[in-house]
Amino acid sequence: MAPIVGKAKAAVDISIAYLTGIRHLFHRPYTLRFPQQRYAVEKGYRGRHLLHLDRCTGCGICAWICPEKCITIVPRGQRWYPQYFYGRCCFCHFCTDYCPEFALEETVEYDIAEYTRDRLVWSPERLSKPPVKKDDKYVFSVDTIGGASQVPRKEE
Amino acid sequence: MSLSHEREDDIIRKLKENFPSGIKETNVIRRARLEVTVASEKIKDVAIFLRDKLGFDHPNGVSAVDYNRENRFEIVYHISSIGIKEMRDLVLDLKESVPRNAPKVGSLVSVWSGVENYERESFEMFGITFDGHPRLEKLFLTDNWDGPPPLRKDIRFPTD
Amino acid sequence: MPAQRPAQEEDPVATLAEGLSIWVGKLSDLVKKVVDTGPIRNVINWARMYSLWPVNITTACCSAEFGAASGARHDLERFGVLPIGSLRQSDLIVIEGTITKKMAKRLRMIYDQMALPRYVIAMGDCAMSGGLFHDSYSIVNGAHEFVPVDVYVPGCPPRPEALEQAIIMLQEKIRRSKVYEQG
Amino acid sequence: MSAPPKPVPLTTVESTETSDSGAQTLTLSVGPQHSGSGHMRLIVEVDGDIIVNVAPDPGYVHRGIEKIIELRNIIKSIPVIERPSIIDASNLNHAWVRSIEEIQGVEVPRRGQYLRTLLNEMNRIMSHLYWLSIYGVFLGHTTMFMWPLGDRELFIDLAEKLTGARITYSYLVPGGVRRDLPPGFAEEAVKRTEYFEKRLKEYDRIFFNNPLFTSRAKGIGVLSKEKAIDLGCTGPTLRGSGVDADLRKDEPYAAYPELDFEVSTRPDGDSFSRAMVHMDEMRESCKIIRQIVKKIPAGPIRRKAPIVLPRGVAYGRVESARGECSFYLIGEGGDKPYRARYITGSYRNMAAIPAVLLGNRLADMPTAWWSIDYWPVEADR
Repeated sequence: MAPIVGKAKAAVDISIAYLTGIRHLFHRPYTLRFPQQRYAVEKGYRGRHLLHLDRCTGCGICAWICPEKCITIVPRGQRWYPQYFYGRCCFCHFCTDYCPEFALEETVEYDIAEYTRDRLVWSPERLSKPPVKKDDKYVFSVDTIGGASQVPRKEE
Repeated sequence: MSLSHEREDDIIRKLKENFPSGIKETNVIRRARLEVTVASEKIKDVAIFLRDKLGFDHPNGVSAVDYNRENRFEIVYHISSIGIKEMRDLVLDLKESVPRNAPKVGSLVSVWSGVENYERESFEMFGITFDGHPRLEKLFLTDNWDGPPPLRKDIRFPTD
Repeated sequence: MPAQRPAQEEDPVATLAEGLSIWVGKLSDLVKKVVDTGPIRNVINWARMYSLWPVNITTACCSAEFGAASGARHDLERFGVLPIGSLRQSDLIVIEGTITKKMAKRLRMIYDQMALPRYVIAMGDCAMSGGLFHDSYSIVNGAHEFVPVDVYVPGCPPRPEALEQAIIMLQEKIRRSKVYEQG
Repeated sequence: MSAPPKPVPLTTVESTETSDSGAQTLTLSVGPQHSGSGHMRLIVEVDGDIIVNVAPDPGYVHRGIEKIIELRNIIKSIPVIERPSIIDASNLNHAWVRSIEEIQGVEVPRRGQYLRTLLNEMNRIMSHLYWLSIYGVFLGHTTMFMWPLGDRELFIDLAEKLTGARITYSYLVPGGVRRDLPPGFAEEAVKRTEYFEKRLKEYDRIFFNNPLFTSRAKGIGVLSKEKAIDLGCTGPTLRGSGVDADLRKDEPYAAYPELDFEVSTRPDGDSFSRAMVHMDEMRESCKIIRQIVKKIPAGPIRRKAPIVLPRGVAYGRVESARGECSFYLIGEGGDKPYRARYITGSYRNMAAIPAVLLGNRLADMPTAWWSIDYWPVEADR
């Protein structure tokens, strides 16, 4: 009798597996449709840097603490500013933490892909521009009816 | 956490009793970490004693350290115990020294078969030869690596 | 070494073949011109844009984010990017992280075996400049040293969205370029 | 030394087929580009389709991290330490800061310890889910590829709120952690772990109870208890062979002595046991996360630690997702270590690859190989 019992159990288990899969056909979509829907990256995300030119003294601590040597200090008139090569930055933001003048800041901008390598060098002027505001408002919620899904963030 | 080192002292006492000439130096770094330096020719006997009598059955790793100022390599076997539940937090560093110009020691693969890859890596990165190792070849470096063993202290690679 | 043939003058067959090949060459130039101008190019580029199949080669740790990008949240198949095992069927290499010297040889071999047109996305810092490991003894400082790269994605590792943006950029590049000059 | 691998009846393929050179076996090279995942090459010798010899050929991701650390400041090394296993970054980071603190004699505030533990446990879930999804690829089960990678984002979102990065946190620094808990984190964490536990039941239904998986995994790649200990295996591989060794219990560190959890073991030592150990650990980690957000004490998160490494020796080890990760650190008074030996879980478990594959059929290789949870980047360092 044992083989029959085993076969029956296998049939039941495989049907349960299929039913579980089929049930998910009726779930709300799980996927974030990226260019149209953007994930709401919160403040504090370690994206690209924002440089406050007025606060920076050009001391070079950021270049010293950088694990990748991605920062070079370049002259601009009488003053010196950091210049980032994003082909090398690992976004650890130790430079932000160690900056004594709070001249560096994290921004939420992460999509900075380029066609050529030299476009990845960000001059101090380019770093000092705040990121373009994008319509990122979608978050993942587990309490939606019909399964967890991406929903627009509630405004407080 | 007790501050006394009863277990550690006990292990050291047992080792010293059995190998009065082989044990060169012992040191308790902190609770559950102890170092035992042995003579190169005795290391296999000490290892078998540790495995069979004291329950150190789990090879935790092998490190090689290059003391180029003292002109020697140090090979450290980190040994722990799995079979004895109370001793699982304990790591014993079994050390031996070898002169830098003739780095040749006996392999411990016959004692713990798990040290095979670690010894192979030490051979590759430091150029230490292990006698009796079943497969002393390159492990991580490229097949046509022609440079010196890279982890030696006097080797510097040009950086950009 | 086979013995060299003596030069034959006035061989009618050779003359005919030469003439034919010139004629065929001219015809193919004409075909290329016709294909590159007008709607045919758009159709071909459209087909290439939305079936970018990356070959299943992972060089280092950025593969974790590539995996996340192919997963349920950021479904890369929406862009026609379906990771595939066979390199002969694929059009795209996503270089996912550090390239060691041991891997660089294999990577170039894979690149050479892929059918034209083929595209390369360098993902992560290590694939662009060596990144955190720039002073190591066993890595290649950037993919551009041995394969032509189309898009560079900064990040260590980049967010999946950044990779998706790179794929959109690559599609844009394909859309704009000529049919016979790709890859 | 141990029990021989499970005998496989030779019924379909004649093992006496000889090639032109007269050899009875055939040597195959699997990888580094193959249809599974991972930058790893196995040189497999088969007799018929039975594997008789396996030689792993790692090193495709060897980046010389031990040399790099010797040339860098201990703070600058933190991102480098994390890279070998970015799906399990904080556990590796923990081993590093733990050995530094041991030499420096710095004590971490309790809130800092709890935050470290919180991130470690979230990372353990993420790492196991990534392993599970690649297991789906190896077994051709696309649903099991998609679901774990989707659910992994639940915890990635949480970790991003806490640390500011998706997977490479650089969050643990000597003396404590870099950021405090954001507002609303506790409720969200409880909600998400509860949701995730419901999902784990669905995983059981669709994959782990499914005969499509069990028939391929049960009895495949058996690693006996004695052999696993002798080869120096750790982590889920060791616990899948029936040994309840777990550094979180055996040598409690961070906040683990104050938390209540169980070490999951399975006695059989086959691929199925190792897979189930991963599942059980995810359940336990969910419980631990809920306990942490409930019990976390108030206070400082970071204590000032010097940037230099004094003279001394430490062997700091933690239980990472793939087993024990340890540093043998020798300081000589400067800001760089004299020697930092870095041994990771996958590197320890690499010795088990030949042991689990020998005697199996070539078609069972993906099941047995990936059940070890071997992450090549971590092993090569």
